[in-house]
Amino acid sequence: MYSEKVMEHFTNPRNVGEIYDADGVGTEGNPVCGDIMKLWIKVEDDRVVDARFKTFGCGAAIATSSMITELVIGKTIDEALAISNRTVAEALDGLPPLKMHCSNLAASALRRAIEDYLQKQEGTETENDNNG
Amino acid sequence: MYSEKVMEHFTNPRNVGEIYDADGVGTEGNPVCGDIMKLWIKVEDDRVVDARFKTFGCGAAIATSSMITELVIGKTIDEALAISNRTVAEALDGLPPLKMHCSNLAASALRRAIEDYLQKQEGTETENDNNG
Amino acid sequence: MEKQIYLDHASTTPMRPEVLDAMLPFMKEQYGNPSGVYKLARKARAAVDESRDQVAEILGAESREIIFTAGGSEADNLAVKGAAFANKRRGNHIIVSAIEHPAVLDTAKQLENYGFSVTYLPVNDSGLVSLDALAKAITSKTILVSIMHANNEIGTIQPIGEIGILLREKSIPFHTDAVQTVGHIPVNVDELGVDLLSLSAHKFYGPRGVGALYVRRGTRIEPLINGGGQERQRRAGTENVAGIVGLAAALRMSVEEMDSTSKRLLLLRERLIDGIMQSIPNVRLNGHRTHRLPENVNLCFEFIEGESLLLNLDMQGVAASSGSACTSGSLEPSHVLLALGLPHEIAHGSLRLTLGKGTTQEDVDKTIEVLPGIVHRLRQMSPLYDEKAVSPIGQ
Amino acid sequence: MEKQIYLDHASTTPMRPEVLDAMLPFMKEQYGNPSGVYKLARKARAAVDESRDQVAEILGAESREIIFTAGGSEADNLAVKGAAFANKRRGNHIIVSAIEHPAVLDTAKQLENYGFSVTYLPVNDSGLVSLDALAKAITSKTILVSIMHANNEIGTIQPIGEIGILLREKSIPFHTDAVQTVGHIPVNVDELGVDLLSLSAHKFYGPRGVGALYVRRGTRIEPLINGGGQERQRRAGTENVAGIVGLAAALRMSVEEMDSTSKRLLLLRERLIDGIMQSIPNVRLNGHRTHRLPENVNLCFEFIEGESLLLNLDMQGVAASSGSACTSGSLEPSHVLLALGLPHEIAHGSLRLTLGKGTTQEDVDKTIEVLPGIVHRLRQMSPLYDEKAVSPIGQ
Ligand SMILES: Cc1ncc(COP(=O)(O)O)c(C=O)c1O
Ligand SMILES: Cc1ncc(COP(=O)(O)O)c(C=O)c1O
Repeated sequence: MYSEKVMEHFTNPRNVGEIYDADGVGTEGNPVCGDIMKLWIKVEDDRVVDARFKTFGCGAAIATSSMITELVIGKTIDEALAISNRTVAEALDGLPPLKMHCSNLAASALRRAIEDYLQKQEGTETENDNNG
Repeated sequence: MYSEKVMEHFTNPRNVGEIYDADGVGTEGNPVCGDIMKLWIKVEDDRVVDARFKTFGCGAAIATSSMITELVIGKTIDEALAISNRTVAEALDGLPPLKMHCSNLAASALRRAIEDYLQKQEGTETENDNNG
Repeated sequence: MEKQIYLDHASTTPMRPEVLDAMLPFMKEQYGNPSGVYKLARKARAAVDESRDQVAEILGAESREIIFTAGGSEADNLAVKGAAFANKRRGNHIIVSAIEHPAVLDTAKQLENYGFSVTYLPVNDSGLVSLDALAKAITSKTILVSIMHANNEIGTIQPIGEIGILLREKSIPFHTDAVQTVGHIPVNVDELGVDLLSLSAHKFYGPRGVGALYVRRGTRIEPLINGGGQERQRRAGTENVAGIVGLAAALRMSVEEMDSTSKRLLLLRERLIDGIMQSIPNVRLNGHRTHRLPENVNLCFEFIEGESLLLNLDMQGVAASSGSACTSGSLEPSHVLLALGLPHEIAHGSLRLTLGKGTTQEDVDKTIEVLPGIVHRLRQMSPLYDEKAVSPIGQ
Repeated sequence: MEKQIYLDHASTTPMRPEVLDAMLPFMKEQYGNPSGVYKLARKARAAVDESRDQVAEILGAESREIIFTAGGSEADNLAVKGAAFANKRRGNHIIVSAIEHPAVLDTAKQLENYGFSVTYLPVNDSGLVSLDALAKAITSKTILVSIMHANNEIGTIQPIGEIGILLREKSIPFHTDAVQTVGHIPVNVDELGVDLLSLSAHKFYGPRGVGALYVRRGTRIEPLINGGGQERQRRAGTENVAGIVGLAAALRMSVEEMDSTSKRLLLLRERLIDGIMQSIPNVRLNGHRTHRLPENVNLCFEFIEGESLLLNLDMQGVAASSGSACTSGSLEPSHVLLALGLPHEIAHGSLRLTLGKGTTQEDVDKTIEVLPGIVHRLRQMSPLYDEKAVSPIGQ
C-alpha cells in the first residue's frame, strides 16, 4: 500500500529528535485521532538550518514527518512556508487516499513551527530582550 | 435422489400398455401439473389378473405406475382397494419428498380403475345386458 | 462406463486447469488476508487489485466500479435490492422481465413485501421484451429496470443496448443479469448502456462461488452484506482471493477464445437442432432462432415429460437439463416457457442442451443418435400420445 | 529472506493441505451442479449432503438446520437481517453487544435505517457483557439478541450458555457470531442455547469464501439472497461444492485436534504475554485474563501507534495486526478497545498476536525478542513518551 519512498523514510526516518535551543516549535494532531507530530526548527539568516521531529502515528505520519524535515532544511522562511501537504505527498511518490491527511499534518506542524519562530522574532526585534 | 428400486422400475417399467378389453380404467392427474396416469385392469373372480398403465410424467410417476401394477396383480378387489400411496412408496424404498405426490397419483388411478370396474359390475349384475 | 457427454454448460462449466493453477498459490502459501499490513497481505491485495483491473478492462469499466461477490445470485440481489433501497426516496416502482432468472425474479417478489411495486414485463413467443411495452411501463416512480442480457433457459439475447439508450434518456438505473453472456459473447458496459451488470465465474470455466457486480460510478446501491470495509464498503467479508484470481483468469481466457469458440459452437448448435428436428416429429425449438446464445438448444418434445427424458439421456451418457437447473427439482414447469405462451403440458416436456468448449461433433452426433429411441419409448408410454398419434411433424 | 512468523490467525488461517486435497476433485472432474438430475450432479449433491451432515453433527444440530453461505459476514447478515425482517410484525427492537464484529454491528446500524431500534449493550473493562444489563435492555418488542461467542480482537469469551437460558425463557431469538470459536473451542448449539450461529471456514484452516449459518428448526428468517431453491429456499446460488466440502473437512480436522492444539496454544499464549510484559514497560493486556481464546494476545503499548508497530514487526518477519483486520485500514481506533473504556491514544497503540496450529515456541520467543527494540525505537520517536517518561511499568 505504501510507496517504496514512504517505506524507506519510515524505516530510516531522518532528523528524529528534538532541538533544545530551537527557534520555533510546532505541534499538530491529537491523541484522539491517532497522530501527533512535533517539529522543531533552527533558523539562521532567514534560512532553516536544522529541523527535527517526534511523531506518534502510523507509517505515513512518520514518513511525512521525516520527509518534511528533509525538504525544509536549507530553505528560506518564505520557501518553507510554500511547502504544502501536496509537496510532501509528491516527494514521497504519493500516499494511499486514507493516509493523505498525514501529509497535511506535517505541513501544518511546519507552518506552526515557522509561525512560532516569526512570533518570537517579532518579540526579539521589538523588545530585544526576550528569550530569543 | 431416487432409490435404486425407483430407478430399476423407471428403467424397466412392468406392464406398460393398454388392455383393450379391460374391466376397469382409471385416469388421474392432468397435463397442467405435469403428471397423467392411466391404468387398465382385468378382473376375474374378484381378483385382478392383469394391469397395464400409460404415464406422462417424471421418473417417480413412471416408477410408481409400474410398481402399482405389480402390486395389484393377483390381489382381490378388497386387497387392491387397500393399496395406499404409502404402500407404493414403501415398495419403492421411498421417494424424495417433492415426489411423494406421484405415489398418490398411482394409488388414485388404481382406485378409479376399481371404481370403474365395480360400477360396470353393478350395471352387469342389475341390468345384465350392458357391455359387460 | 460410457463416455460422459456433458451438455449442461449453462448450469455450470468445468473449471479450466489453467484457472486452477492460477488459484492454487492462493490456496497454499499465499494465504494472506488482503486487509493486513504485512508482506503476505500485500501480495494478496495486489492479486485482488490486479484481478479487478483485468475484469474492469474486459467489461470496459473502471476498476472501482467492480464489486466481487460470491456468485451471480448475490450480484443480482445486490443490484436489485441495493438499488431499490438506495433509491427508495425517489420512487418505489421496479420493472423486470417475466423471464428473469429467479435471482432477479424472486428478489423483485420479495421487494413487493417491502413496499415496492413491480411490473413483470411480458415477452413475445421467442422470448424478446418489447421496447414499446417497456416505455409504457415506465412511470415517474420507476427507480430500476432489470432485464437480463441472455436467458439461461432459452438463450434469447435481449436488445440491451437499445433499452439502455431509452433508460439513459430517462435517467433510470438499469441492471442487466449478464451471467449467461459474460465470457461467451461481447459484453461492454457502455455499449450496453447499463449501470449495473452481474456475472458469475462458474459460467465461464471459472470457480464456483465467486462473481461480480459492475456498478457504474454515481449509481447508488446499499450493501447487501454489511460489515468490514472490503470492496469499498459495498460488500463485507474477507476476500476470497483464490476465487477472485480464478474469476479474472477464467474471464481473460474465455474472452481470448471467444471468437473461435462461439463460431464453432454455433455450427454445432445448428447441427444439433437440425439433427433432432429431422429425426423426431412433434418437436418445437424454444427461444429466438437467431438472437440466441451460440451454445443454447432448448426443445419441447410433445407428449412426454422432461425429467424422464433427462433420466433416460443420463443412462445413455448424456447430461442435460430441463428448465433451469435450480428449479428442475420443483414440480412447476419453467416460468420462462410459460411466458413464451406454451401450454403447461408442452412446457413440461422441455429439454435444454447447452454446449461448451469441450463439446465435440461426436458428442452432438451421439446425442442426435440416442434421442429418437428415448423419445419414442417415452411416447409409447404416454397416455397423451395415443390420442394425438396423428399430429403433424413438429415445426 | 527472514523466516516469516505468522501471528494473525484470527484474521485468516492457512488452509490445511488435506483440506485442499478434499476439495480438488470438485474443482476438477466432479464439476456437477448439485441441482442436476444426472450422475455427475448426484455425486456433487451427495458431497454437499454429507458435508452438511458432518457440520450438523459437530455442532449438535440437524442437517436441515445448516445453511451454507459465502462466509462469516454473509452468515451474520443473514441471521440479523433475516430474523429482523421475519419478525417485524412481532416487534422492532434488537439488542447487540457494543463489541460485535462489524458484520453484526454495521448490520444493526443499517437496520436502524429500516425502522428497527437497536440497543448496543456495553461491556466491562475485560469485554464481558453483563446478564443484568441484558435482562434490563429487553422489552416486549425485542425480536433478536446477537452476542458474539468470542471477540475477534481481544478474545474474550462471553457466557453464551447463561444468556441462552435467559433468552429461552423469554422466547427471544438468539444469534451468536461463533466465527472465532468454531473449530477452536467446543461449540454445541444446545449447550449454548442459541437459535442462530455463524461460522466461517477460513478461520479454522478451511477455504476462504465459505461459511455457514445454523438456524434452529422453527426459527424464522427471511433470505438475504433470493433466487434458486438451494439451501431449502433460504440461500440462493449454485452451491460452491468444493468450498462446502473444504469447510466440512477443515471443521472435522480442527475438532479432532482441538484438545491438543488449544492446550498447546494456551501455554504459548501465556509465554508470549509474560515474555512481553516482563521486558517492556507500560504495556496493558486487553480482554479477559482467563475467559479468553487460547490463541489470542492483545496488548496496548503506551505512547506508540499500532500501524508503525506492525510495519516494524513485518520488517522483522512477524505478521500481526492491530484491531480487526478489516478496519485496520481505517483511521478510527478499534471500537472494541474503546468499548473497554481505553482512552483513544492508548487504543491506537494496540497489537493483536493470534497464534495458530503452526505456531512454534521459537516463533513466540523470536517475537518476544524483537518487540522491545521496536517499541523502544518508536517510543524514542514519540512526542508523548517524553512527557510521561517516568510512568510506572504497565500492569
Ligand atoms: C467474529 C467475526 N465475525 C465475522 C467475521 C467475518 O467473517 P468472513 O471474513 O468470513 O466474512 C469475522 C472475520 O472476519 C470475525 O472474526
Ligand atoms: C441468468 C442467470 N442469473 C443468475 C444465475 C445465478 O448465478 P450463481 O449460480 O452463480 O448464483 C444464473 C445461474 O445459476 C443464471 O443463469
